Amino acid sequence: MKSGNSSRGAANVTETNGAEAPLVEQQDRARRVDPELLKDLLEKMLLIRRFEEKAAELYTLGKIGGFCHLYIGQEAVGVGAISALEPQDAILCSYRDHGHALVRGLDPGAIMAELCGKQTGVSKGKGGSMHLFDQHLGLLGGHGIVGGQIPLAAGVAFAAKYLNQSRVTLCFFGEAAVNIGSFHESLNLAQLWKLPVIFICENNEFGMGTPIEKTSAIRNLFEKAISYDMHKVAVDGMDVLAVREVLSEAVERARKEDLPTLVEARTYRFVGHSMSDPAHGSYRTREELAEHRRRDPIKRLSSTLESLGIINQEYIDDLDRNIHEVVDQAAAFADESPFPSPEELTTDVYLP
Amino acid sequence: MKSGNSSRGAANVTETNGAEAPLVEQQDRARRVDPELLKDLLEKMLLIRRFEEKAAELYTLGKIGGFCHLYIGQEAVGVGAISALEPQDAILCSYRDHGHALVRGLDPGAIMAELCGKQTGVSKGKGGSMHLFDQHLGLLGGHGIVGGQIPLAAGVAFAAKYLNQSRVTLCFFGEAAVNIGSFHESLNLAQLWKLPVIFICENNEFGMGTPIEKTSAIRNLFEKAISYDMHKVAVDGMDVLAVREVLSEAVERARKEDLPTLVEARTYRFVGHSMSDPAHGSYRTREELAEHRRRDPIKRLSSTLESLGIINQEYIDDLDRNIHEVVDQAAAFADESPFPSPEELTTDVYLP
Amino acid sequence: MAVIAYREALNQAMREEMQRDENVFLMGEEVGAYNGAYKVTKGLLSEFGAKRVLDTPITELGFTGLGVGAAMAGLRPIVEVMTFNFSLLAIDQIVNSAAKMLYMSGGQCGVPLVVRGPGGAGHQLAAQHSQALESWFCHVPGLKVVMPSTPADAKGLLKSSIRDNNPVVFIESELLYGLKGEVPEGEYTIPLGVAEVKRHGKDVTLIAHSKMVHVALEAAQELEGEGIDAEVIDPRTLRPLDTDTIIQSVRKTNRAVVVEEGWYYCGVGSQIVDTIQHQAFDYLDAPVLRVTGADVPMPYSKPLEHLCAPDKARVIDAVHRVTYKS
Amino acid sequence: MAVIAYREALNQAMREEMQRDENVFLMGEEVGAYNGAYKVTKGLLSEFGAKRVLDTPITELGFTGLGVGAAMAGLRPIVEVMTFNFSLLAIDQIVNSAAKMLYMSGGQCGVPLVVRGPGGAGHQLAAQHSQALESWFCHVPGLKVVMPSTPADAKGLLKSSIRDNNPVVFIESELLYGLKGEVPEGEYTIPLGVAEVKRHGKDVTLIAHSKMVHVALEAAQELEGEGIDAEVIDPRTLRPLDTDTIIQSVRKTNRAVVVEEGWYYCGVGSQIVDTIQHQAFDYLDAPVLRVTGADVPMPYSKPLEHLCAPDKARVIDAVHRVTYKS
Ligand SMILES: Cc1ncc(C[n+]2csc(CCOP(=O)(O)OP(=O)(O)O)c2C)c(N)n1
Ligand SMILES: Cc1ncc(C[n+]2csc(CCOP(=O)(O)OP(=O)(O)O)c2C)c(N)n1
Ligand SMILES: [Mg+2]
Ligand SMILES: [Mg+2]
Repeated sequence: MKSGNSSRGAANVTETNGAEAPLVEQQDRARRVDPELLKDLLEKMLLIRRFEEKAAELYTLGKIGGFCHLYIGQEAVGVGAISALEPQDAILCSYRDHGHALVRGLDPGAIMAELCGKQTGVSKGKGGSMHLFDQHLGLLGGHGIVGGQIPLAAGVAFAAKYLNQSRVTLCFFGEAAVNIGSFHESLNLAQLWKLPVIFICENNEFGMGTPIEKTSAIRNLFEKAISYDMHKVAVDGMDVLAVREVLSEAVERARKEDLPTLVEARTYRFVGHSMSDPAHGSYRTREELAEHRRRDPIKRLSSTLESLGIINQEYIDDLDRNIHEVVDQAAAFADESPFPSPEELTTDVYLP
Repeated sequence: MKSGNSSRGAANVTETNGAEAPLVEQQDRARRVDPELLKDLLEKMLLIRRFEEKAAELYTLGKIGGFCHLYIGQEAVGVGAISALEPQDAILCSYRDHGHALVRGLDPGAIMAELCGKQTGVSKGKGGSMHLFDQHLGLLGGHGIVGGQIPLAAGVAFAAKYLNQSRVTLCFFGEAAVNIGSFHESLNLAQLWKLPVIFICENNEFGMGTPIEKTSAIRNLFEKAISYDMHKVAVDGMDVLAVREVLSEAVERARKEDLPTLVEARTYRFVGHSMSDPAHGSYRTREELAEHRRRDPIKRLSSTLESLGIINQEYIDDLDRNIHEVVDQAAAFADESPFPSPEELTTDVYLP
Repeated sequence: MAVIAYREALNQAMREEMQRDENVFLMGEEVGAYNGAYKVTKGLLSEFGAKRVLDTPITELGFTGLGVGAAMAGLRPIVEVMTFNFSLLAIDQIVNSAAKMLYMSGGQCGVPLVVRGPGGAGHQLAAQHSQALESWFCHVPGLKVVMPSTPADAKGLLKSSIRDNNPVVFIESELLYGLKGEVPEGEYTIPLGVAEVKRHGKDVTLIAHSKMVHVALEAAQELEGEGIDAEVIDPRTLRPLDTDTIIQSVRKTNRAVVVEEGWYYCGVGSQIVDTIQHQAFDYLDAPVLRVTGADVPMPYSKPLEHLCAPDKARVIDAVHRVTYKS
Repeated sequence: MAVIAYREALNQAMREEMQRDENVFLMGEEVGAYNGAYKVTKGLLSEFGAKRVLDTPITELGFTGLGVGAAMAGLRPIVEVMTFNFSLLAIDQIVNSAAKMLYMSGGQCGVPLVVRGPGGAGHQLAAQHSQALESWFCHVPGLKVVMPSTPADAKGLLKSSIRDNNPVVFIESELLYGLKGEVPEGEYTIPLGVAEVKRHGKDVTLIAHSKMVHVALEAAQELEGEGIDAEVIDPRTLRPLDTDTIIQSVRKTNRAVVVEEGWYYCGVGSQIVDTIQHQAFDYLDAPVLRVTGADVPMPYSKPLEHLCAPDKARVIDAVHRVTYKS
């Protein structure tokens, strides 16, 4: 699949059902990238993986409540995409937002504290897992209503253009969200008004237990951009470098030409829809899951980097140890932090 | 333009911006149609024209109130499309619904009485101009919320398929409605569930005062079907025979294969959006309007029929006289009818 | 009588009505293959097949509108919204199509539709997933609004709702799905619009619906220990509201407290208070008090969330105030 | 003071605020080239250009959500809904995004947005175009709700709404657009949350908003002839509600009638009644009565439509009843 390449009008990428891109392709890409950056991407993906594993543990212990949607398996999308941004850029995503927050640089301790409903959380424990937020870092929310963040992202991009800010907005959502009205209304507005926004559909093949075949009449979701004459591209969402390349191009187009792009990233979640359902079961088999696990984006990048001699097993072990420590500290911080005081109940309803 | 021809996936009709199809094309079509039917189509279009003129008059006299959207200029779409139906079929449309009701055979007097808010109206005066209804004839409403009728039509088609009724549903809406979410959600459902419904976009180039270029990022609206892998076709909406041909094919596909179609009929309204705005002015010039009036679907068909020797001027004069009489009688009936009694206020809120 | 869960009672109601009437069908997100996000529709796909149990794309406006259209054309759809929070996306079709079609058509076309699913808060679902919006639906003529508090009511009322010829908004509760209770065996329906006195008493009337019925009953039990004998009324159907039962009770007890999970301003309780002060003015020995959800978007954090919903203590406190015992 | 129409007052408010603050912009259907469906935005496109006055496609959910996003990112959008009937399509974004963003973000991100347009009935616009849904918006914490009844209030309140840092639902009235009245010249704002006594009186308190203020004033004038001296209060802002002004008045008059155009069940009046009976219970000599729109979808037919909205006669009748003069 040609990834760093998008078009308007007709489709121009070969279809992929997300099958393993040969390792050699990622090697080619890696050769074009600064090794320090490659290591950084690996570190970020691993941070997400370990953080999510810890979150699952705390959920099971009852320290995290509500709905909790893990990002395990999809790390390459968030990491690849957000790595293409500048600090002033903005990000909006769905409830499946821990990964995006981590890549963007929110403190793991403050995120974990938010998941635990603590005062030290990014939003004082008021938002929780589905609504991570950091105005300063431009993470303008995890959002809980499917498709709800899509018009918001168009609006953030509108403001950036209006204010002449050279700020690009990324909007992440799942493949099941492309059916909902707000997706269509927003894409039309974004193209009509030439807004610097990139719509990233994380196609993990399922909306809860429902496979994409049952919810969309077409499989190449990026082709929905044809209705809006919008630039569009599909990319292997298990290859962080492919995602980064595609996004870099889209970001440049947004920044320089104020033009939106629809990106479809083919990925897969290795866990249940949320903590309340199993990784496999009624809607997909253990075998299907195992098959997809072979595309693990973290393993793929570490193999690539090893094969290029950029890192070795010892490096990986060290990295993992350090990350485990970061995550443990985040959990300890969350655990030790106080809950918000009762007075917090009624603050933040209105601004003066 | 090839009209009797639709496709899935890529576009297959040549683009038309609605310019006059040469008369000779309509002559070719007319030769394939029973002369009695041709005369019937002419009569129906003329009935709509004269009825609407009368409605405008009664509106100006204050006998009709509220919003009143005339169909003048677009007659060929409703007449051509509905003439392709069987009696058991269903129709839903927007607030611009007088024409559809007349073609479907609702009594002109009962329609006019409805517009005047009288007890003898099709809905006892409770619905008015925007909500004409005849359960028996399968006119399941004019609807006032842009796009609101589109999911309803999918539902009517769903019921028909569920009940094995061999009933096709036509859903009419304006071109400005293709931007709204319900359009997209409904098309997806209709294609996924293979529903016998035909979506007819009456592209009259304006949504109130806003031209289509300002509201849709693409001009070939029928291409929005690509997102749903749905059959699609554009047709000259000023040629009643072209519309009928296209619809006949779509109706057959719906009836035999339970497959939906998106039809874009390129037309134009010769009057204001509703009775409260002028035919031309801020958003279009007198000249533009005059240019489009040259495509008048009624004049076109009568010229065709004259040139083929099926009718002559005398026939037309007679017809017009008769229709004027029908319309005058409708107005008189409406005028003489009583208003609903105060008790009607609280009936029809709930069924027992 | 069998003891079954609220979830199972709802499931039985749908199953029986689908067996009884071929034109009843069910659609919604995850209702089929997944057996329902909260397993309320378990087994229905395998019993009735894909023609009658349909998994929808995430398009609340579209599939609810499709349901309204199907109801206009002879079917009796049950539309499940995964939670009522998402009904906001469909509310135009519920209000502008379903509720008004009969009237706009001059009586020609009814809409026998049930829109059902859980409303109110769950456990720490935060602001966008924890709304109790029943008062919105109650506001709209043309709709009926039903909110059962027990398994028996859930079954009897859902069966009646499915048979009703009008659009019914049927709001369940996630936190009640596991609640067990006795449900009469065999054919069993409860008419819409009829309240039930869940506990008889003479000193004060507590009016509560859905989850709050249980809070009111708990409070009543504790109040008994203090010698205050509370009557607990569950309207069950919020629209049409059985005002007679409420007014009769207040005329006897002379005091009332209305409890609801939702927000204060224009909540269902405000209407009940209005009705009471209007129809029982001369019988009231104290203002009618309300105990409602906190007037804030729902916080995620557990201790904050716990401060939101009415609890036994707040109900008891209100009773003390109307009985001048505080 | 200049005498100008309500429509013009709104236009001035937007113009002045757009001149004052570059980050204020306006969008909606037909607001630009067409000068507004009701000409409220006349001349704004030509004065401020297409960057700041945007004609939108018919996509209420999309462009309202876009407005919320723009407000999150530093702008002060004014979103015009052609009428509030169409806000049902956008209500998810108003409630789930605009009203909750500040809270969900722990105070990080406010939404200084105004959603404005006409609400209530026009002339014979029938069921889908004649809804008065203010009570829905009032129900939601995080929103402010403003409904001016005069040109002066329209101007002063809209300017304050645009400057407010919170999402404001600003509901105008098609039938008031042509109403003329005195409006102070120059800089002129009215704080949100402050009611105005539109007529002072001592015998009964009439509470009414928007169009109904004028009906209440007419009734008051006629009642004067009978020797009944009515006080008329216009809350102007429905949320937050200025309860003090209302309660003070009722404590003086001991009688109240609440008038609103919208439906009865859970209408704004139900909340006002609740507040009065709660805070002025011992002062009330009669139940508070309500005069509301008929509890039906709006009929098209003119004589039926006329039966729906509260009129002078019905208000006077209610006053007679609370003063025991009927
Ligand atoms: C409007 C709306 N409807 C339903 C839901 C319940 N829901 C939450 S996530 C989800 C599935 C979404 O799938 P997808 O968009 O593919 O994202 P993924 O979870 O796979 O990341 C559903 C149905 C919701 N949150 N919002
Ligand atoms: C959801 C909604 N938004 C706005 C309106 C107001 N409105 C009525 S008709 C119309 C223009 C529709 O144009 P189009 O769909 O092209 O149909 P046409 O009137 O040209 O037949 C608008 C904006 C409405 N009725 N519903
Ligand atoms: Mg998915
Ligand atoms: Mg149009």
